[in-house]
Amino acid sequence: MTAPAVFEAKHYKSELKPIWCPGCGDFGVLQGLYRALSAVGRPPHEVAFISGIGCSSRIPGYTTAYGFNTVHGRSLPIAQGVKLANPDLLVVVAGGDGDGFSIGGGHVAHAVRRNIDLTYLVMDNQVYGLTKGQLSPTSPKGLETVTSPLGSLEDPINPLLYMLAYGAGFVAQATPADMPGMTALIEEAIRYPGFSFVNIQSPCVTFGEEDQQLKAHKTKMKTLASLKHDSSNQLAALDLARAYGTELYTGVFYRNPNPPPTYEALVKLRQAEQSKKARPHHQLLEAYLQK
Amino acid sequence: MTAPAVFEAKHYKSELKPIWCPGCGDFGVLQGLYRALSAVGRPPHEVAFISGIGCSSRIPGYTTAYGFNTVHGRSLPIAQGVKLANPDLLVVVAGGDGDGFSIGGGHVAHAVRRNIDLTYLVMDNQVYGLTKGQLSPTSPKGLETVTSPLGSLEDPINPLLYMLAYGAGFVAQATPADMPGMTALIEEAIRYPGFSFVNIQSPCVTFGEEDQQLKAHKTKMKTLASLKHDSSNQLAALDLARAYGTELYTGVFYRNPNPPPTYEALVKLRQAEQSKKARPHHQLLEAYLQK
Amino acid sequence: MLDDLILGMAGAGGDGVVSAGESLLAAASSEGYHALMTKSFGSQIRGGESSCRVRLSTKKVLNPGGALDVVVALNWDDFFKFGAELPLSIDTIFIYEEKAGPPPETLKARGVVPKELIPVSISELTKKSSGTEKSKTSVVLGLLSGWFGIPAEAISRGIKKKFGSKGEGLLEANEKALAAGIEYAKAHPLASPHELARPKAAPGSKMLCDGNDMCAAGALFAGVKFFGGYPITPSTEVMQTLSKEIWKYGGTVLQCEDEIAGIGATVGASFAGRKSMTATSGPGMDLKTEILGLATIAELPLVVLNVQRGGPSTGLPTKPEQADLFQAAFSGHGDVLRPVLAPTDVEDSFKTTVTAFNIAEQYQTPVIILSDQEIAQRKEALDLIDTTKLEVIDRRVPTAAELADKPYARFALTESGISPISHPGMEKGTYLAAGIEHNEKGDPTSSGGLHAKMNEKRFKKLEPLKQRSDLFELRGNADAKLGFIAWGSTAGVAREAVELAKADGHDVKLLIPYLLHPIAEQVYADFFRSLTHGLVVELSHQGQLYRMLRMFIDVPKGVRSFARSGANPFQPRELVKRLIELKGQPS
Amino acid sequence: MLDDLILGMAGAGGDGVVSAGESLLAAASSEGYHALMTKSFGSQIRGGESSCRVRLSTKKVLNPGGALDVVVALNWDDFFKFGAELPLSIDTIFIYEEKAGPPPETLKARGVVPKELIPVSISELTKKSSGTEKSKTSVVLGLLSGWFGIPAEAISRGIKKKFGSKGEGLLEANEKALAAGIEYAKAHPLASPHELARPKAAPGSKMLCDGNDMCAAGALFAGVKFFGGYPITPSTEVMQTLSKEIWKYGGTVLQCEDEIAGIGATVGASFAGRKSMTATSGPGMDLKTEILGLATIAELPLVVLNVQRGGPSTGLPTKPEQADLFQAAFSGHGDVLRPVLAPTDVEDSFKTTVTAFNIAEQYQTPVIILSDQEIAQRKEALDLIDTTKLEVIDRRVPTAAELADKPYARFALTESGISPISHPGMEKGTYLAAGIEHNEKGDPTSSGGLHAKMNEKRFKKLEPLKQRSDLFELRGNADAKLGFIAWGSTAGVAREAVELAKADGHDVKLLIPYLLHPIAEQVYADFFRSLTHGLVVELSHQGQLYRMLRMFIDVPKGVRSFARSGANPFQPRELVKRLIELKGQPS
Ligand SMILES: Cc1ncc(C[n+]2csc(CCOP(=O)(O)OP(=O)(O)O)c2C)c(N)n1
Ligand SMILES: Cc1ncc(C[n+]2csc(CCOP(=O)(O)OP(=O)(O)O)c2C)c(N)n1
Ligand code: SF4
Ligand code: SF4
Ligand SMILES: [Mg+2]
Ligand SMILES: [Mg+2]
Repeated sequence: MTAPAVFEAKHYKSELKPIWCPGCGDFGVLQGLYRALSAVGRPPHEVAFISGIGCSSRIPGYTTAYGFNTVHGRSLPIAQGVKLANPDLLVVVAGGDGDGFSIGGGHVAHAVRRNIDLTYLVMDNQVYGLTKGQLSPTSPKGLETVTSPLGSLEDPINPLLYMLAYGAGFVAQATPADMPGMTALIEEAIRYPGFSFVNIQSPCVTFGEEDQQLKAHKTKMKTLASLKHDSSNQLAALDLARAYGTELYTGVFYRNPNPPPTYEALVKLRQAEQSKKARPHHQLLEAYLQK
Repeated sequence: MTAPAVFEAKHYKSELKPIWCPGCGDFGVLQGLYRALSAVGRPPHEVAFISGIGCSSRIPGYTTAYGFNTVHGRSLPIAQGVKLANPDLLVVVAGGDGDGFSIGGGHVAHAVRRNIDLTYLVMDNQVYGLTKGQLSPTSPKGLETVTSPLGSLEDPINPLLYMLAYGAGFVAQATPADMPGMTALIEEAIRYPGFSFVNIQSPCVTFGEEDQQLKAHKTKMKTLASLKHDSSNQLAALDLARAYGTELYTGVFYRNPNPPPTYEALVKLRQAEQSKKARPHHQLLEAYLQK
Repeated sequence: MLDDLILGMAGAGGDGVVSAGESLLAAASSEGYHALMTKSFGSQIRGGESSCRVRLSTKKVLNPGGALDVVVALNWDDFFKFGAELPLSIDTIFIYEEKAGPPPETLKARGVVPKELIPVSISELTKKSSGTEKSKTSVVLGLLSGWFGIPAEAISRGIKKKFGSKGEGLLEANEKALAAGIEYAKAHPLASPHELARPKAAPGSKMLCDGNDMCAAGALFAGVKFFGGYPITPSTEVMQTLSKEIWKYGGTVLQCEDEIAGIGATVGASFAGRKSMTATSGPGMDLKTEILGLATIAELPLVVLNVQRGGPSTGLPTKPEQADLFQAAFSGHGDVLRPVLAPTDVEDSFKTTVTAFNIAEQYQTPVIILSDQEIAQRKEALDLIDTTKLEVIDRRVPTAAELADKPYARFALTESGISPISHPGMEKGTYLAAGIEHNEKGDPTSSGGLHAKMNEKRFKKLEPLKQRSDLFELRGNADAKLGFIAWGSTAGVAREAVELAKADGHDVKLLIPYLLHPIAEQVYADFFRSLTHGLVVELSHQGQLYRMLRMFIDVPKGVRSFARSGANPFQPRELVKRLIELKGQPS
Repeated sequence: MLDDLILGMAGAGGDGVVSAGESLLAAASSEGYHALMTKSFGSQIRGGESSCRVRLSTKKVLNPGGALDVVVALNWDDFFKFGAELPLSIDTIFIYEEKAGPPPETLKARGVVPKELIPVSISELTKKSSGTEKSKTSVVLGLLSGWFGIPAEAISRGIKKKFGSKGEGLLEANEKALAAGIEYAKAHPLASPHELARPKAAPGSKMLCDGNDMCAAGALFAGVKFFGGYPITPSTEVMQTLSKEIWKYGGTVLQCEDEIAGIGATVGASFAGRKSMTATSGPGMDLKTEILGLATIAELPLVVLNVQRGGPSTGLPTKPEQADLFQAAFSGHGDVLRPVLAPTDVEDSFKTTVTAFNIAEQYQTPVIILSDQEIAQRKEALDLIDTTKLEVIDRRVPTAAELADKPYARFALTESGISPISHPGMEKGTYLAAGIEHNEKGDPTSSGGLHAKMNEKRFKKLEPLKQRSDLFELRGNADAKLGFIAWGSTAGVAREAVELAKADGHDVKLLIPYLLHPIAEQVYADFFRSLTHGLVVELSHQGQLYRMLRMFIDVPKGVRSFARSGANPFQPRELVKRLIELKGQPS
């Protein structure tokens, strides 16, 4: 059996049955991802799909790609190692708002500034799903959860604004309530030659708030296109991003119109240049001989 | 001997002799800090001074305050514990660009969004001083250091932009090249009722670049006042902050004109309200009795 | 008449078997029975299969028990997903939904021939009696009441409490369903009667709680003022409880961005003079390692609760294991002696937590509590714990006179190794705390000589712990030639094993350490003295306590490790069997 | 004529004593001497006091040596700051700057009566001969050449290399200063001549390198393609070297934001099929704990170098200690068996690193290398290491045929416990790697049964390591009744102790483990067989290897721990003394 020349969405679907709650937003994200991958067309074995821990982080197992369901919060550093070790791979990173912005928050700025060609999908549900409903860093202030029975006392973070402040070249937001829109954004993010980020509002039906469910999304969402937003304007993007938590904008906030070379491209140049200086294997140590 | 009613700068100076290189910018920061503390006037034993690890993080030991020279990158979480445990203390946090933005980078957004009344001073010298001259997250792209002998391949972070994106209520930049200016900014930061941040360009004379020394600062620096910047305008602050690494602006980028209540203020309210429900010590377990 | 009954139930997500188990627990315990319940869920986040086990007894319940006496299966697929968690024997009675058909052949393949198969058309009975299918579990409770003698009034009281507020209709439906179940049972008596004997204790109000509840309560009792943590199964409930309660007592909970920040904030609060705590599980413990070392060298009191789950890495997040002992004792670089305690059940989770705070404060050290998923999440009906004799120890703060006397030396090299500790806010008490090695004052040093002295101090101050025989439980005849050592949730199994052995005519003793580290050499040596054969029983592949004992004590040849990986609890019977087998071997 | 000479120098920051030491090392070794140098700095970042020790010998140098034969002090304040690092004896000759005056009285208080006090007006001599004070160290080198017979031509060659490019004037000044020093020495002969014997080896080019150099070189030799790390003393030089070199061989270094990211990226690169490594020291090891566990359960090859410094916490960041063995072996939750190796000197840092990669790749496991500050940063003059016989092992990847055959089971339960490992890019090799427990395919499981099997697999695959007697060094008579066990930098001290003991007529053997974990039980048992008395020598308060041996082997009563805190290296003499004392006691 040879691999099909064209990969359809179903070729990215594995046999493992998702353990998500019926109705979880992540089902939609998974569908959109299958489609986006098929649109991009890389064979599954050339895709490395890296995640942390959380309901959303289960996603690699549901694809036929190489998957690595790592530890909580460390998907980005691990993915960077994968990509630098083999820049020919398509590397997708995914996880939740807790995984990415709480315990993993320290890695984001550095992944962004290195500009390694990764696509980072966050399934932002404003709650900790897997551990059953605690506060997440995107939970609105005052929210009552099992860890904030009297209401949270702190402001949420703003992932869109952060990513822009970090200098990310591609920043978008999507919801599975708009499947074609989300699919197109994931595809565009994958195709962007550099670090790209899509914040996906993926509702938690079990622990999430009423107004953050798919139904609410459908009425609430506004496409940035409809606002005539110019996605090459970083300052305008910063301004719009400030509405995170109030407005549900979908689409591309910012796309660097002149993507700089990726980190791995610079690495390749350096390797090519330096390889001339390589010593034969058994003469490595001669470098230390007294001159 | 009773404590002096008025605390002069010298009362904050300890007997420990700084181990910094002669000419290190941190000497100036320390002087400015003594003066700012004396202007604020809290007795040393009511000040808790928390730092991480690095040349700059040695600073608490040189004061007569309670000092905690913790581990690399964790000064902010530790300081939050100190302040929440005893909100009556004046808590100052200090450290380097590596300590705060590299290994400790994941804690910053959360310290900011909680809005605990801490003053965070970063001695930004664009290099790892204590470990002898490696790349720091604020090192300019292309910089040659011992860990980037062929030039760094990544963009620096922008601490001013981050802090603003994180929603900090007080964001300023200073240099010991302007001692009165820096001292006044530290004092203002301490007095700000909430999380405040001062990025201090504190040159490393041993491993730093020529154009980042005090002499260069003197010619390069522009006060935000001279630019007629309105420090209550967050968007203008974001815009100006984008020049980090190019321009040396000093002064207050942003000061929230309406500081919200601090986290610890909310905690106090909650404690007062809930204390009514306290059970007597030996009846604690009755809460679990079957009803 | 039985003194002990172990029930297991399994069903789909919506079936409510866990809630039925809770009702049973509450009802039985209010009647004076001792009771214990564990629950288990499939990997699905919601709507997946669920199960529970309830053990009812006229005597104190020591552990969840072995093979089930009675099974209630609402469908077989879900039932069999639980495998080892719902163990069967040839004595198990099967009650099952008739629609589901008889148990599949696989049962026979496993060597289980059900003692009695009792199909009941539960759904139909429910619909007929109550007009809805929703009160299925009340029928089940009725059946159990009828067949096993669990007082119906108590169950009925529970139903009233549960559904009373949810509207007349629902309450009535459930009461009818309960009655129908009881009636059915009466009309179809069991071939082999299994009625529970009347409880020995009088009916009355019991504490219904799990181990995590008792750790949280213990912390409050000890005076915790700060908790910094990050959610992780199976410890999160401790943070959740404190998030509700701590404010009442002038404290704060901070949900931190990660476990490092969690212990960081906790250390900060301790530095500021307050009793503080964090709780987590294995992966979180890993992350806390660096700051644990900071607390050791800065000599700051701190309680760290690790509710163990299966490892390594993410491992088996919802299952118990006892494989974090090496980590508790030996993680972190440098020479460190860090006290480690372990409760063995729900009740002593309370006292162990108080002890942990006492040791932390008295000796200015981080203390690790090793609980595990089973203890932490199993629910028990307990008599109210008498706290009036429990001591609470606070750290030794320098007096104003001491501070006035001479310059304060935070790390003074005292006889005991303990130096009075000041905190911010205390006049004349200022000092520099640090992770770097220091002299007596706290100033940084790179001197090997001072380092050696400070290492000695930090070890010496904990020496008295090795004499704490009160942190051990000895059962059985002190001169017995056979013995067990067991800790944590396994201790409850060993307690029952000792009784079984006795009933079988074997003289077996048992040593249960609540203090796992430092190793109290003398206590073990005394225990070993009479032994020819013994087993150190642990739920871990390596048998970590056994290895640790060897490090510090000469363990007799006849004392062996009996260890296996987690999520597969020991049974009292097998402990006895293994020990008697061992006895046959030369020691 | 001496076979061995130990020199110590100390001065202020600008004095250049370290650079002088390096010149001496280079000069002597190019003449055929064996040579070793350590350096030490005050706590000040720059401009503080600095010192070095140089040991020159006609035989292989095994360690930095004990008390100094010769001291060169440019001022006494700085000199005495180094305390134990520049140990003195009654045989020490003191050369010092005349201006500084005679050594202070404190010396006598320490019981040291200098053998010979030689004030030299070094600054004046310098100014007079060269016209500047900058060439002070060349005068010192001249003095040492004149008095101790270190060939002047070699020093002069070194001076040419060093100053040749810095302009005529400087070169000339230094040459004049050198000549003046030599002349002065000739004109003022020592009371007790201390001339070095001519070297036995022919002059020639040696490798000048330290342990960190050799770890980096070993990694390159083994084929490292990815290094992810974060700076920390005393390991940073490994990253620094690779940052220069790795690109030549198609690899990448990533300076990460912290140690977690460092090991994270490294694990990622390994998952992607490349040989990868990270390096750090104690605090960084703590942070890497969680992801080490991930690598264990996901069975990913990985080399982690820990250059030990004094702990706990920040501890003594620039001093050696051997107190991270417990951490290396036991940190992390769950049941884990993680191989630990330790080099004993600069030369075998190279081979040990290659071995670490081989074990990591062959057994699909993280491997820890425990170096320490002394080995890592001491400079040695070595003969070129012959690498032609060194094997390099790559991981076992499934063949295309194997993958075509049947669905790929990444974690197949094989006889050896090793399952062929694919990586992204390989067709039909896709699988899910995870930190969660899994079945043979890699799918998540919460089954206790599978967990037990996988634990067994992960332990079983490493069993063959226990047979690796090639990872031990045995010195001395195999039947000796007395013996040492020593590892890491302490091994070099023990090697010399064995020789000293022999010279004293004692029959003493020595076992040096390069493999510290798993404990190779048979190797130790064989070693113990003939022993009546022995010492396990370690630079740590607890004596961690001794305790670990007890865990797995019955250590004879006569074998004791000889352990003390770091930053205070053992001396060969004291090892012999202690062993002989022990011999007097009943075993
Ligand atoms: C080190 C560590 N800390 C904590 C956990 C427990 N944990 C698992 S997932 C999770 C948070 C999940 O939230 P999120 O990332 O938002 O994902 P979601 O489940 O909402 O998709 C937590 C706290 C863990 N597995 N590891
Ligand atoms: C966990 C850990 N990692 C690494 C180090 C080593 N280290 C100490 S300070 C430092 C960086 C110092 O840079 P910065 O924070 O900018 O402070 P500076 O010295 O420049 O003032 C590093 C990498 C450490 N002490 N602990
Ligand atoms: S808990 Fe929430 S996020 Fe997790 S599977 Fe269920 S719905 Fe989805
Ligand atoms: S190394 Fe740089 S930062 Fe450190 S003390 Fe010296 S000048 Fe200051
Ligand atoms: Mg979430
Ligand atoms: Mg810096």
